[in-house]
Amino acid sequence: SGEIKRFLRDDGMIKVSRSLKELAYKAYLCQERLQEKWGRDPTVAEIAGELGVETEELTQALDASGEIESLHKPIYQ
Amino acid sequence: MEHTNEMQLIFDSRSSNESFARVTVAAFMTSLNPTVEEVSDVKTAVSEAVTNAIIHGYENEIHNIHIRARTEGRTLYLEIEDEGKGIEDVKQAMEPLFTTKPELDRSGMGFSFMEAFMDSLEVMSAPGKGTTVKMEKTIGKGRRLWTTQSL
Amino acid sequence: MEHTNEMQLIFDSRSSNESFARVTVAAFMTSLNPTVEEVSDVKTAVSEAVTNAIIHGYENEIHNIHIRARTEGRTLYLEIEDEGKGIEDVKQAMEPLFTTKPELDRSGMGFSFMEAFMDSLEVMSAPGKGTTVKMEKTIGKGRRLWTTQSL
Ligand SMILES: Nc1ncnc2c1ncn2[C@@H]1O[C@H](COP(=O)(O)OP(=O)(O)O)[C@@H](O)[C@H]1O
Ligand SMILES: Nc1ncnc2c1ncn2[C@@H]1O[C@H](COP(=O)(O)OP(=O)(O)O)[C@@H](O)[C@H]1O
Ligand SMILES: [Mg+2]
Ligand SMILES: [Mg+2]
Repeated sequence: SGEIKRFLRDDGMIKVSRSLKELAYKAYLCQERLQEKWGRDPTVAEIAGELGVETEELTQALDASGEIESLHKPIYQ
Repeated sequence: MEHTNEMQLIFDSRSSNESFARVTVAAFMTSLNPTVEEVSDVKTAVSEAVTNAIIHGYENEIHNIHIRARTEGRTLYLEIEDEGKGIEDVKQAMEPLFTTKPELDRSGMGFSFMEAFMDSLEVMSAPGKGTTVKMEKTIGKGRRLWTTQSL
Repeated sequence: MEHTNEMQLIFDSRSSNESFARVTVAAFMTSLNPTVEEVSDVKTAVSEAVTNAIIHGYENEIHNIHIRARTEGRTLYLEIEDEGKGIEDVKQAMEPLFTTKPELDRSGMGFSFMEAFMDSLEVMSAPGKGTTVKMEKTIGKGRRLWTTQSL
């Protein structure tokens, strides 16, 4: 099934819902890192800048993830 | 940065549109440079108001919900409107734990959440005409010190 | 799943609202469970149409842009409208590489992109009245085999 997954990915057939969840997970890790580094909450735009994505798109991803805390549970099996 | 930016969103009162409404408002407010937490506060308030319009205002019939949003300076102004059932006694409705639908496991805390997560809340309603919820939130309060530092 | 879902978005013709409009449409179409590529196609088409309304329709004055979106079955129907300058010769405007603003480094490929990334494109315009771009895209076409296999 790893084979099929890779093919789907390469073919651009990954579902947007999954891609948004992955982005939300990365954003969560990034937020923790920046918080530690700067001693304050980073803004959504700062996290987006760090991840190289559009702020609005990150906003959508953050919603797809539900509560940010629930991202403690890893999305990757 | 003091210019105003406005948008209006009209959508079907389906519960599946709740997250769509939330994302739209969240995407609209990005120019105010909010933190994840500030966005999440606004999303919670939008969810509660939209859920109320769907469940109480339209009682699950499909009609239009209107959201008007404006940013001015560092403040987000929001209005969420339905043309549904309306509220008899607004003051009572806004009391914590008050609900007219206990059978649906409603907590009666919707208005209390909106009040807690936003800077201001105003509810206008007329029975048989509908309900408009007005909210405001200023973004970056208490961040001023370091903002000045980092610029 | 054959029910229709509708929304309408009205926003200021600022180029800073382009990505807001894109994400709003993307969020609206999530119920169709699109792939990353399908969403990216739609976002490109929305960007091109909204940019045209801002630059050509309103020539950078701030007025309203309307987006109406509907999903029905697996198809997304989109209309993007401005009440701006309008187009004299729609057929010519839609030709690849045709642009009336070469000085702005416009590629003249906006309509060609919309046509390529969506399943259908229709442009209605009247000089002095404004322009409406209608587009459709059916989600999940040609993926049926895969879906069947992997489920
Ligand atoms: N949009 C609305 N239309 C009609 N009634 C409403 C609306 N919003 C709120 N209400 C009334 O106010 C009450 C309190 O609302 P809320 O604090 O959100 O609690 P809950 O939704 O859990 O009942 C509701 O039970 C309902 O009677
Ligand atoms: N919304 C609009 N209002 C007025 N004119 C438009 C609009 N959209 C497109 N046009 C006209 O059609 C031409 C071709 O558009 P397009 O293919 O997007 O190329 P480009 O934007 O690069 O010029 C534009 O140069 C402009 O003259
Ligand atoms: Mg409620
Ligand atoms: Mg163009």
